[in-house]
Amino acid sequence: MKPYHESPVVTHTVRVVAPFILTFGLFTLLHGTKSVGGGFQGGVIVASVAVLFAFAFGVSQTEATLPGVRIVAFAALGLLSFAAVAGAALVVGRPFLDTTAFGVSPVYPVEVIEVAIGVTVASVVTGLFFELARADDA
Amino acid sequence: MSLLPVAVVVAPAAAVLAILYFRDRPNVREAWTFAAALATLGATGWLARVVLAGARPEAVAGTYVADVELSLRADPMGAMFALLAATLWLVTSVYSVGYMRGHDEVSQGRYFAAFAASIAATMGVALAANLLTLFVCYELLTVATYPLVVHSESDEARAAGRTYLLYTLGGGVALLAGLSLVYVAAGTLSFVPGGVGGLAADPLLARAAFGLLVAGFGVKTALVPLHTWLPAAMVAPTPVSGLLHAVAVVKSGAFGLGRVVTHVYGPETVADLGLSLPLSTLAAVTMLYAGVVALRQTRIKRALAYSTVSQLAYIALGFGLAERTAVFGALLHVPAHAFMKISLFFVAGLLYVESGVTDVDDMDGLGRRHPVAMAAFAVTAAGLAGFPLVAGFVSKWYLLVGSLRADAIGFAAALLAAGVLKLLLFWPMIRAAFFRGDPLASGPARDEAGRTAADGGAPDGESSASTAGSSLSDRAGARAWEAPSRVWRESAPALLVPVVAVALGAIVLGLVPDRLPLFDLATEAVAEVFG
Amino acid sequence: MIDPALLVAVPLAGSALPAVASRLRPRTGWPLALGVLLVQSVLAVWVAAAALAGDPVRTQVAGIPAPFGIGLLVDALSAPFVVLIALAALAVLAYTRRGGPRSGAFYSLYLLLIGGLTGVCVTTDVFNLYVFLEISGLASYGMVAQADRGAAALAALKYLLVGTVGASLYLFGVGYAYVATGTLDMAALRAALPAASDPLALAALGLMVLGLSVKVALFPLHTWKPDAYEAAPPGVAALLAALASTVAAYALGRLLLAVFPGVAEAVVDAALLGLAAASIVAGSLLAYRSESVARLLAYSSLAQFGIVVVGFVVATPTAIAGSVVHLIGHAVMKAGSFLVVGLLARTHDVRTVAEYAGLARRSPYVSAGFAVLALGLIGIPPTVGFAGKFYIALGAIEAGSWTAAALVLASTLFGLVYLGRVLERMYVGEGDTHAGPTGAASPGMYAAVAVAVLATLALGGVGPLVEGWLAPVLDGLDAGLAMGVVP
Amino acid sequence: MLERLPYLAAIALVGIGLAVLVDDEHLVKKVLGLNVFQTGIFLFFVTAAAREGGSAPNVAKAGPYANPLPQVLILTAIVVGVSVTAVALALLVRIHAEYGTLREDAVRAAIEEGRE
Repeated sequence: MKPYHESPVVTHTVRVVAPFILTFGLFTLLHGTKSVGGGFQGGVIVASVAVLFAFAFGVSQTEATLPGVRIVAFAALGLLSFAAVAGAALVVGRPFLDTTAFGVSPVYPVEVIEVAIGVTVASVVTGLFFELARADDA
Repeated sequence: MSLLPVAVVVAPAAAVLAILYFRDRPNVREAWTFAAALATLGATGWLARVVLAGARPEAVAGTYVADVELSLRADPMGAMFALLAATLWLVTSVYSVGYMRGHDEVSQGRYFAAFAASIAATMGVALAANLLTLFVCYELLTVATYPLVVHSESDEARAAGRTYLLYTLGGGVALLAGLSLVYVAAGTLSFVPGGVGGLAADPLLARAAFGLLVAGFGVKTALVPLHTWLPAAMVAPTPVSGLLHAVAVVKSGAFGLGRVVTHVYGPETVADLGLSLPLSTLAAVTMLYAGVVALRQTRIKRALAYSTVSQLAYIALGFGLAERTAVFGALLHVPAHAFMKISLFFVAGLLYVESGVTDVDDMDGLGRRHPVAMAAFAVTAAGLAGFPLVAGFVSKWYLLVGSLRADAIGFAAALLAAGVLKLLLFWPMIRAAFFRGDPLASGPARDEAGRTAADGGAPDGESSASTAGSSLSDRAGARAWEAPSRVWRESAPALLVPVVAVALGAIVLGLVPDRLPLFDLATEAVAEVFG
Repeated sequence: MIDPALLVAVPLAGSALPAVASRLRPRTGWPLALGVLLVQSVLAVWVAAAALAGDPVRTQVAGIPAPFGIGLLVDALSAPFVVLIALAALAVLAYTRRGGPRSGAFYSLYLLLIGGLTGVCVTTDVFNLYVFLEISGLASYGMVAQADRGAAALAALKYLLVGTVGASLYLFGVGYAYVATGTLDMAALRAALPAASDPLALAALGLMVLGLSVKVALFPLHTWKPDAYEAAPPGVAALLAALASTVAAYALGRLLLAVFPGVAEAVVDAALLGLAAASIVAGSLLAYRSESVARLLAYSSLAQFGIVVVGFVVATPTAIAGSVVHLIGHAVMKAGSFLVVGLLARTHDVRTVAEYAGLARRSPYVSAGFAVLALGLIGIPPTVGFAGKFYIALGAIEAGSWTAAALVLASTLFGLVYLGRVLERMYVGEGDTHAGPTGAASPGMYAAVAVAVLATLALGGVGPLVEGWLAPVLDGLDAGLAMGVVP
Repeated sequence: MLERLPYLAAIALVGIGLAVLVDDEHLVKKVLGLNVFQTGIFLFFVTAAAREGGSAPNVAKAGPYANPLPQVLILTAIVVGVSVTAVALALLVRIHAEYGTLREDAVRAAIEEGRE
């Protein structure tokens, strides 16, 4: 492992900026239905936070908090919940992925799907970053 | 839906599995071959009787492709070919056992299995109810006979196998194209005595289809430009050359040609479209060309191969003329030539196993060493040339009368010329065998030949026997030591008995043809087609 | 009735399970994949049975009405392929239990591929087809790279680059189609295209056909296939050889028959016939000259897909039935052949044609299986290889296009040349016959090969069946019905 | 002529992308070429969606909208493009780890040696 010095400038700015990026990511994610944004863009922004932490505090340290199993589990969770929402429409007897099937206005099921996509994208991108980072040291 | 035709095809096919299963236990394996041969003979005999009684048993295995069924139907023509193949299979099995054991060949299990598979495919060709079923069995016949051609696995055999596959599958492709055209033009592929009708509507398409079909079947009938695979395939063991390359494979080509002329196009359509002349000319050219080339051959089997090419052209000519008597002559020539040619091949095989003789000019004095075998050789050779009292004369007579009735004098002359060519081919062999002294046999025939050859020296009389030949005569010599040196004790019974049986068959077919079911079946077939 | 969307959703959702499960408890990837694929097979057969019985199963995803939403349709043309994908996946799965890669991620990719391919078969929206093409593409790039040899990574990259160019060209064609007609639904496209301005429609058709030709690997655009199939693990090569190009060829057929009839027929037909002819000849020639058997089989796919494209270009009902039969038959035979190559590489460590010498004595049963598959690929009756080719040749003759018919028939001889060489070497070559088997092979691997061999023989007579199934759809298409289906 | 310009740009990008993809020996440059090629196609779609004076298709805003459908299609296509590039980069990392170089001819030579 390369000796990793934590230059105070980098660590402090990351520690200050991270929460704002995270909220902005969630904001983009949740406003997908009405305005610019959506699951994919929001997820990528959220993933960028993890990458920032890796730059600031070292890859292996960040990876310790986000082990491979958890990342893949999150990805699977997102995918399965998306499938669950889409399948639920079928259970109710409406065509697959029909967001108007639940009596409530379609915005809510779509929000759930956006979050699911966001989780999946965030975890996949983070996992990809850690995979490539680890491959470099190997 | 009667099971008889199915039984005829399934009996040899089932034998294939049994032979493969018992391939390491020779006696059980041979027992299965004989059982299958007898069963097939019985089934075909019964089939012939039923067909002669007027019935046409049929078996349909469901629509296979483009609403054309995969089906078998026994009509006189098919029953005759099946009966012929079955009888000769039995005789050849006996001979094969003798040949294989005498020559202790490698991988005999594969040999007998492929043999049974080839017979099953031939039965399929004989009893096919439509052109497509015939094509399917025709291709399977190629696949089944390939292992036999490359049996000895030498480079020469491999090359022969490659030519064999390329030619026969190339023919298969032409045949497929032809039958597709026929299907598109006539809407059906099933055989109808006297022709399917509706083919003359579009003459260009019909002629193209006929050309393709003749090319497809011509490959296996070894018509001139497409015949080179047959002499090359002589590298196969002799029983294979005997039954397959004189009877099953090449006859299925000729049989297919007959089916096209009599049951697809019908004699009138062939005449109207003016297709009779080109086919007959092609056959005549093949007869004469092959007859001439046969004279130049040094090895016995290659000479016989070219003589087969020429004899098959007789049949092609008979069908080409599309005249009642000529077609009858052609149909008769199928069994006639089969019996005669197979006995010649058997004798050639016997000479190879017993005395290591493979070349024409090694045949001096063989008459004394193998009197019975050479007598059979002489008789059947005479028959091939058209001598009376042997099968060849009968069919040739009808062919001649037929070509005269079709006022094709040229073709009649070609037939006679071909007969003369056969004479020129066989007479030197017979004279060498009987009338020229055997320099080796100064002392008691068997031991002397054995000892001198054993020490590998090249005594003056023995000219350039091929290396395989000399190592064989060592073995023949070795056996000579054990066997008592009686002169007439010339060869293993398993080889001699089939030779005699087949020669007798040729003679019976020559003397009293009309008593045999083959003759009646041929008459029935012609009556059905020409009305 | 089942919603065909499930056919796509089940494998895609299922693909999440093996990756996670295998990290929690090792070796649970395979059973999960088996479970998902069994469910998929039951669904596929159920939907196909309904579709082939005459009333196609159709739905609009998310309930959005036709011209706007994405429609899914399982009719007589797509039902056989949906079933083929599910069953081929099961057969190859049996092989990969011992034979192929076993990591959880691999089985996730496996299910992703099946989901993507089924999606291509059932969708009626041309852009949705692009997305599914890319999903199955991505999964197959990942699977090719699973082999531990370095060459697999380069082959996967080459496959990725060429495959993505192909899919993007197809997307470019979709763009032109959209600009020309304003819709993406196949039925609406078919109605609007003839009225659209010629250059746009021709550009759309040309680019989409070009893109799919890359995926089908017709001759000049085939360079990715030999490297990918040779470097990939045998199980993956078998699955891709059976399904990847087959589904792309189906999509090409669907476009030519249901979306673009009447649009610049002559130009595109001539071009496609040229591509097909080049594929048949060059594929056979390249196969003849290749040393490794896997590469030989990959090149042979070029020729076989050339024949299928000829069938679709001739477009008479018999020829189309022939193409469908040949696609299915070829998938079965080619998958079986690759499995045999993998099996022999594993048990006797033989890979090139030279090393196959005398193999028939060392492993008689597997060699016999390979012989049947090879005869099928050549096109010897009673195998399914012959049925497909015969129908296409017959259709070509009915349509009077003699060159096409001659080409298809001649391909039998080409097949004999390059496959006969291998068979002759196996049966008549004198290899070191006493070299016993070096590796072990699981019963699952033998079973997969046996299934392929039996299917090659059993499907021989499937011709009339497929012709019967397709008749209503093709008549409907001729009568101008949308997707040949009575609404 | 002016409104034809973006289409020309799109075709140019497609051409450049393919040229780089085919011609360049360095594998990373090939992947870059692939991205340029895909961007060209995306540009074609987006220009097709543009309208004279049209604003972004956002419900909140008024006025004539640009056509939302091609833009949404391109959103999905971009996602596909990103994932393809991710897989390509992962493969590149593995090739680099295995052969130490990213030039295709060098890698191919190494494979040939490996095979003998």
